[in-house]
Amino acid sequence: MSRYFLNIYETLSTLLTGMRITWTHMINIKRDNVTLQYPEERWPRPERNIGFEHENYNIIRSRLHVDIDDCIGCLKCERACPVDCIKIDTIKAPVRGEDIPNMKHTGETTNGTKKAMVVSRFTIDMSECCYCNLCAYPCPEECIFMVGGPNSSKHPIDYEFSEFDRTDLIYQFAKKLNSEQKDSLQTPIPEAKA
Amino acid sequence: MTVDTLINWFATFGDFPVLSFILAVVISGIPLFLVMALNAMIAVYVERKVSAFMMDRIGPMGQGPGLHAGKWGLLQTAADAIKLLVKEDTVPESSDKFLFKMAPFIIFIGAFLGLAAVPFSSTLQVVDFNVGVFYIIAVGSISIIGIVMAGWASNNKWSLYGAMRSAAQIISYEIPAGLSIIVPIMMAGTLNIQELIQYQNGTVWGFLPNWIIFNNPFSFIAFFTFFISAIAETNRTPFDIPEAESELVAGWMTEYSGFRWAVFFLSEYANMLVVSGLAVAGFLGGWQSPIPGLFNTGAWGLFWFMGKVSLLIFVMMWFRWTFPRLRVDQLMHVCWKVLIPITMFNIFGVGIWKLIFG
Amino acid sequence: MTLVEIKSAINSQFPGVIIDNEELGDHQLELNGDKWLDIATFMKEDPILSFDQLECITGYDGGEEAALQTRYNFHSMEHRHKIEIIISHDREEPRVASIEKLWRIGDWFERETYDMFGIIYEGHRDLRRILCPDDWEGWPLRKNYKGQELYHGIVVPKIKEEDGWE
Amino acid sequence: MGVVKGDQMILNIGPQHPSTHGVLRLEVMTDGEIVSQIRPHIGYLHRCFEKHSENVTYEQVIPFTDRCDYLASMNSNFGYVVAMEELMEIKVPERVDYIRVVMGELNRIASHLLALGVYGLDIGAFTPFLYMLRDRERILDMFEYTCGARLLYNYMWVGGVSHDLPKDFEKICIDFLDYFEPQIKEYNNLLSFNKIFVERTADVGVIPADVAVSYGVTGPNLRASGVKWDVRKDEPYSVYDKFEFDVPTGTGKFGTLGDCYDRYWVRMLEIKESIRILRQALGSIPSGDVHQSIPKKIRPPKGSIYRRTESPRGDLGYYIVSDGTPVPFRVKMRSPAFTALSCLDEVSRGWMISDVIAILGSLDIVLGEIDR
Repeated sequence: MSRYFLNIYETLSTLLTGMRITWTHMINIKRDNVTLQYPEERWPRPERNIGFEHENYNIIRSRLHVDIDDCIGCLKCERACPVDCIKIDTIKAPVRGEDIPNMKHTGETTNGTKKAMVVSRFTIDMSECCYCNLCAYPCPEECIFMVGGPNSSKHPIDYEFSEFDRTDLIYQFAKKLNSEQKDSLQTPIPEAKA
Repeated sequence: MTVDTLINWFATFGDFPVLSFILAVVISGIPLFLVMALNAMIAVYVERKVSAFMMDRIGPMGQGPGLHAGKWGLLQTAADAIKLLVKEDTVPESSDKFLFKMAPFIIFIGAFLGLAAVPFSSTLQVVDFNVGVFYIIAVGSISIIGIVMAGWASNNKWSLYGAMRSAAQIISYEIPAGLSIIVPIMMAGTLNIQELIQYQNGTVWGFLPNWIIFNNPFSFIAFFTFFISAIAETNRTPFDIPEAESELVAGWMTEYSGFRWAVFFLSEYANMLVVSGLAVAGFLGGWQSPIPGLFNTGAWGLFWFMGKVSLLIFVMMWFRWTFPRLRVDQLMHVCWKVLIPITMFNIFGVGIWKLIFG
Repeated sequence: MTLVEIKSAINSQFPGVIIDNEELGDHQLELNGDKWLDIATFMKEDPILSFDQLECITGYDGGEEAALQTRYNFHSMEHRHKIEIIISHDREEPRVASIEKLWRIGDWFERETYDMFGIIYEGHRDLRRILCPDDWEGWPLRKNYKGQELYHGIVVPKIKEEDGWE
Repeated sequence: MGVVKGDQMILNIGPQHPSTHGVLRLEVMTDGEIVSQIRPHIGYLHRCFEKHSENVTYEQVIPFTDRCDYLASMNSNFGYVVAMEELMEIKVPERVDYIRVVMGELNRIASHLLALGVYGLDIGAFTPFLYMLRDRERILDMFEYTCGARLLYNYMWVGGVSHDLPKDFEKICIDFLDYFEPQIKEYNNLLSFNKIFVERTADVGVIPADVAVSYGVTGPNLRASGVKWDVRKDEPYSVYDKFEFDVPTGTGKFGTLGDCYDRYWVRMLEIKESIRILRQALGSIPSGDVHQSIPKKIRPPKGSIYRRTESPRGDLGYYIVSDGTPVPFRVKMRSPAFTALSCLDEVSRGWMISDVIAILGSLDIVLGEIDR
């Protein structure tokens, strides 16, 4: 019998404790609120100076971007991609490290590396990308990166890229070459297999 | 402004009893429906905000350019209502179509009829029955038929589970609810709601208003047993097992959409209003002012009544966003082994109390 | 207990079941699969071995030439020792006794290995595919697996497309 | 499923159902509310992890392990890299080990928070879920601050971690722990000690210790049955042997040993232990380069390894077979939720449908890991 009343007492007391907690939260909503009104307010994105000397390693996992002028067509990023969303075609340049003005091809990267290849196609399918960041690490010229964060000087952040069509998420980075321009270069080198 | 007063007023224009009766019913029914719709809209909005605030959220907000949902999301429920009305009304291929379409209206009728006897103020009551309390309790059971119809006609196992659970639950909890409301009836000696409220005039213990809840310890307990049973009858947490969304998807409402579902929703909130109204009338002095003798006239009655009802509805929301849900057998346990003994004891105690203290 | 002790315990009970294989690591033991159910029962119920936990069953396909294998990782909660048992199967008709009744988790692990490698566990009460659909064709994790091209009229995507990227 | 008798009914719970925690289908034989048999159907989320792994290089497997147990990606990574390092016999710098432990424990807290919150949701309490998600969010923020990703990190690499900790990470983390510890009390008052919650979970779905071991149930579910087994303690990997922490086991606090409440409560206690580990680890992270022992090319020697680690759901084992090439020959993941789910049938026979939901929730399954 005492068990019966003890049960009722326990029920009431624990329930009232719970109600007190929700009540305090309700009246202190101004203090406790964690909602952000998304389009108007946004979370601050982490921008930091990471702790080791490779300053340009990126800490943002956002849209991939390629500074195509710096790309030497080494295919390292393509090989590193676990989902094969990067696709690169290269054509051997006639002269290593020389500009080809009619194709807007620059011969040297900003690091001073002489390019041996003309990148005729560099596409990234962001709908397939798994944001693992594995492509950004092996790049010798640091030309493929995820936008924003420490790279915001190179490219503004773009978290909210959305398209109506899936194919619009395939980003083209290489400069457009028409077939004559391609023919004027040498025959395409078959891409290396991973 | 009861139907009776309307009929009497029409009678001054001539003798046409049938027409005047129909007119009186329609004239008083339309505001009642508006009350129902308005109640649902406000209650949904408040429920959203209350739940959000309790969870450290802020709920629907309409900011920025354009009119998303009004300032502070005030238009959210209106937008929802429009959405529900223009939504496709899906009827499952293998359902019993007639019953499926009928069920929402039966539930609606139950809630609507109950609302007719709710005393919003000393004059603002559609029908003032001489057995008003009994009537509300009785009419409240109509919705079970609708629920079982809905669950059966949907031809869906989840719906069937929900309906069966709901029927068992509502029928069981009517007993403690009825036994609890007997306490004020015993004390006032009447089944008429207005007389019941009139009985609660004046003061008790010197300073408290003479509401039945404050009258004696038994009636104090009776209020809580009634309120708990009332929550169970309206299928709200912690007794929301008929529509337990983590178990039964949506219970007996699983197959409903659009307008029919909106009717369910409307009825649910109307039911909350009815049971809270009965609790207020029976225990909390109805439209009587909490300060005896002050602000007790005219529109104040409506204000006090709605204020008390809103308080009870808020407590129901508070429960919902704090508590987990009971299991079916525990629900029955609470009803048959806890509430009914207590209410029985209460009736006995009130009888003794009346005998001793008058 | 070390591997040597476990080995000698099994060997004394079932002489000749242990297959010597130099390539194996220091926690692995290759057994002949003929008496597997008896050995497993012994391993579970012997108070000295007392392998009460079946950690993992891994199917293994060594390639066209090599055999199919089932690898069992056992662990004893009581004695805190572990062992890996390897049993090789015939490639054409891979069959081995089921240990599902001894370790209940063997039920699902064996179903999974059956699903992926087509190894049939004799005596399993409910040997169905578990991860793939019931009417899937082929054994996906075998090295010579060729995926079906159509499944109920749906084109099955290739695992890694050769040059179809466009 | 056998013959359906006259008063029995087969109920399909899922694949689309609010509380199957993913795309799980349960074929439930019921007699009224009473469940007599359950047949789980899994595989709706099968993404061929093991087949994929045989076609990508060793480092490219890591993003896929993220997606297996997506609620504890750090721990998924952790298990894989620990197995790989053991196979390749790499000794990682101590700083890396410490960072991994910090990340793993933070993710354990995050995962348990979600498990507990969703469990409340299964029982019908909505509010604790949002409180716990609110605090989990702060952990995810810390992960974002560290590695840029919030859910799928690809943070731990074979031989190191992808990024060093931010300079002020320790302070942020300690701040979070100081904020978080009092919250546990609030959760307890709001949910754990709530009488309705206790009634719903205590004595329900008891897994006796021998059944748990036989079914290969591990992690908090096994410890709730009273078996003191924790890979962190019993087969220490990384630097777990340097920290002082208890292994909480079930005690039958409100009911029987090994019931749903114990499984819930062990997780709550584990959060506290994780905080303890974190406080010790954060205070003593040695300095160093986190990249120095990352191999240029990952080519493990021929051989195989089975290594298990303690993920929030239990023993996460990786069986890796290498043939000396940069591509794994075979990767098998022994997922803890897979084994936990397999005992659902036996445990929930004779209980009600509501209890099946409670038992399923208490097992804390992640379908991504079960189906792989």
